[in-house]
Amino acid sequence: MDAKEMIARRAAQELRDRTLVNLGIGLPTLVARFVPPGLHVAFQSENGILGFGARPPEGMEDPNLTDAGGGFIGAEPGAASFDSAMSFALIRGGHLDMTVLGGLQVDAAGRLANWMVPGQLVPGMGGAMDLVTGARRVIIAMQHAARGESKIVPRLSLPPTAERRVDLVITDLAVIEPTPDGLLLRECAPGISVAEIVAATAAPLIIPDVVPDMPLGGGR
Amino acid sequence: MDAKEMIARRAAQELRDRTLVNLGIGLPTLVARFVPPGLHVAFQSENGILGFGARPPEGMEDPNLTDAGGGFIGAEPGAASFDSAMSFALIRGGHLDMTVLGGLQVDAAGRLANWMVPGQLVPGMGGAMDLVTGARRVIIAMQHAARGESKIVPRLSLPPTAERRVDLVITDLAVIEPTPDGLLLRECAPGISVAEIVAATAAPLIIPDVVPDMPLGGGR
Amino acid sequence: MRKSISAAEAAAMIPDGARLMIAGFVAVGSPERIIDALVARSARGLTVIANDTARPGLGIGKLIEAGCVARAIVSHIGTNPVTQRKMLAGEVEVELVPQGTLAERVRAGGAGLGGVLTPTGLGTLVAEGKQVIEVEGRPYLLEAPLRADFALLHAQEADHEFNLTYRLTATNFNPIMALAADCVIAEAMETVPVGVIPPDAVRTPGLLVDHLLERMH
Amino acid sequence: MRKSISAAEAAAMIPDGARLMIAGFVAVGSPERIIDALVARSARGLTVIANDTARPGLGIGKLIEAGCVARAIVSHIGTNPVTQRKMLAGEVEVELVPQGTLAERVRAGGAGLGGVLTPTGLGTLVAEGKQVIEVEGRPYLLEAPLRADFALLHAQEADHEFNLTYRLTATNFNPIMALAADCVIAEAMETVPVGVIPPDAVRTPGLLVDHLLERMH
Repeated sequence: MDAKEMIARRAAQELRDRTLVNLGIGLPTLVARFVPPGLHVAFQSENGILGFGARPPEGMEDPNLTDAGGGFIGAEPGAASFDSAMSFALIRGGHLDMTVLGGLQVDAAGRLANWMVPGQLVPGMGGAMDLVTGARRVIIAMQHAARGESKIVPRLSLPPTAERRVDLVITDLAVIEPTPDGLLLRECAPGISVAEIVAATAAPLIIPDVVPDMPLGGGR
Repeated sequence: MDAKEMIARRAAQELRDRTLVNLGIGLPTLVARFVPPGLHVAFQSENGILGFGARPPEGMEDPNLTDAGGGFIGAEPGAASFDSAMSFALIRGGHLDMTVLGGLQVDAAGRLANWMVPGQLVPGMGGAMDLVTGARRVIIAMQHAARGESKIVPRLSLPPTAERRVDLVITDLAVIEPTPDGLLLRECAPGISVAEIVAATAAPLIIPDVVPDMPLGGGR
Repeated sequence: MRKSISAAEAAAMIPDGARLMIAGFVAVGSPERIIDALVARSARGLTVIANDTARPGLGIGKLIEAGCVARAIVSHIGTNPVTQRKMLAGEVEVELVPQGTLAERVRAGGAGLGGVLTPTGLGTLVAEGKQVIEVEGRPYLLEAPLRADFALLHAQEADHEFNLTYRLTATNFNPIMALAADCVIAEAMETVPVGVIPPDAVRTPGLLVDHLLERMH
Repeated sequence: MRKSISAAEAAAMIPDGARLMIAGFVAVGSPERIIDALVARSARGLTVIANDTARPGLGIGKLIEAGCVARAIVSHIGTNPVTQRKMLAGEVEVELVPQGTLAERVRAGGAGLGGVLTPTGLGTLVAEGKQVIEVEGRPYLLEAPLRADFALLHAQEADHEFNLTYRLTATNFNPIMALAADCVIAEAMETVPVGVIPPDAVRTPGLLVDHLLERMH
């Protein structure tokens, strides 16, 4: 299992039955592959559909049915489509139970940066600012480090995406819960020690007495 | 021809081809009966339809297709229905070419009062405040006097419907255009003299040299 | 597939004193079965947010007559003389809101917006006590968002995942109220299998609807 | 029945320097024929208000590559490296707006509202220089409405009175942009007789649409 799959599998454990969930572009999109059996989760794509399904077989795609990255998707029975104003009314209005987003940095206050690196990379925020502001739970799914540097930092050096404290950070090394008191280490990735996580993390961590291993669900 | 029909006929002369028009409850509703031949006018009803048509024959009504007063209507080919937010986006957003509304008072500044008589009659403004604020042209169709008192007054004694100066006032005696300089007498009802109009009007009128008779269009 | 409830069960969920949004326009598009059940259980002290109070014997008019309503936030009461009488007698408190402002306040409540900036109502009684905000040199009235404990909706079709469609002028406030309440209860003319309503025809996604009334027999 | 126009006629109406809203989401639901005609006539100095700048060779990406665009007001440019390069080179000015805020600003522009009060963007670069308004004790960012000279739309069906429908995720910004421009030009996949589209399926009433492109042959 590679790091991305592990992160996606762990994030999928946060899904709950009969909830409305938005998955960001990139790694978070993988989460849809690992929905625990028996759960009915409706995935929203901010370009205007709720209840979308897997990419149809070659030749059966509809050019009018894509995800927020422009990739082809299908529609589950009972899907609903709508315009961008309604899509963000759902997001901003608190109707979204959860969003899983990628991150560039999360800091000790639980703030997220994920939309620009000044002077270098300016993709734009797309729907991320609304998602972080409006979703009931915000889960960040990302690598623990980039180019050898911890992405979990004492204080954001990149522009924040929102004021709000995110709810959970899932990386290839750990699961960390931002709390009012700081970053709480909740779980270790399989085979990773608490000491290794602390060493790889630039921000201070609160370490409980017991830190269990990440649950990753059953296999496909 | 009774006074109401005359007012409605005269108001219908203000209709223009390919325009979107809202008719208020009561007298203004009659205007739809006198659309000049050859004109294509789309009537909007603020409860959520554009392009509505005459009341269907007995037994062919649809309980889901009514005007803003709850009366049965039909739908012309090409009609469109929508929710209340969209309906008032059309009205407030300046997409309505014209509205014809009833009035309790119009004053020398061209301001309208038509939604309440404090302590006596408080029907509420319904859509009137939005219509007067947002429609490109606001035409008031009303009796010149009520219980012997002029409804065209120097200054509103009733609560105003909006700040905006209305564009035209059509009564059973006259057509009056509120201008930045005051109320301009534009037309006399058939058989009514300028002197009679001045006598029946509490507000000062600007009287041009020539005041023609109201055009009332052809027959039905 | 989700389980539907009876009108009486719906009415039992709604406590006295609750704040309700009720869709409909002079009762067209109003949930008559839920309303009847509220009258039957003698609900008291309700606040009703709606376009109007319909007519005596019809829609919200039934709640007014039965004494269920303490307060109405509506755009007009012109079609219901009972409401006018009860208002003048001090039995029902009425807050009048311009219809377009009402629609936007409900929409803002459902969309997570902090309020509405509208030119409607400037220079009128509606502006009293409210903030005027200038944007690009023009004044607008700041109107607060509206939310409710319950939204009571009337749909044309519902599927068993509670996706809803509406019909013609029975649409009115239904789609926007569906987002603006903590608990959304709908009744529908027809119940159809999941997948029968095409995605583009769904006006209210089923995940917004908490309860659907059983189909009529 | 109204007369439709060619894509070249549409492009000729749009002067250099015009401010355009262009619907679409990574080019899905974008009016490719009008865009091609703008590229063909070498339009210059356009301001484009859109969700994104699509990809090179696709939708608004074609306008960027051809040097038609001076300024883009969009929610992201992550799918188009050409836009990123031109932005860093100072050839295209880019104003980034959160997607939900962009949708509401367009909607406000079309609905006659004075602006948008949103929590999105508070405490970020987006809030710089903007007013924060408190409503019921909570802060919101005041975002101004957006309007344009032209809105360019892509519909699924149009009838000969220019009523429009949209399909699935090709809907996106089309219905809201239809209200927010002085001149609305649409292209459609199919043109159908008046009356074929049921009133409840019409998403943009034809009276909002100034011009429709001739059907493709």
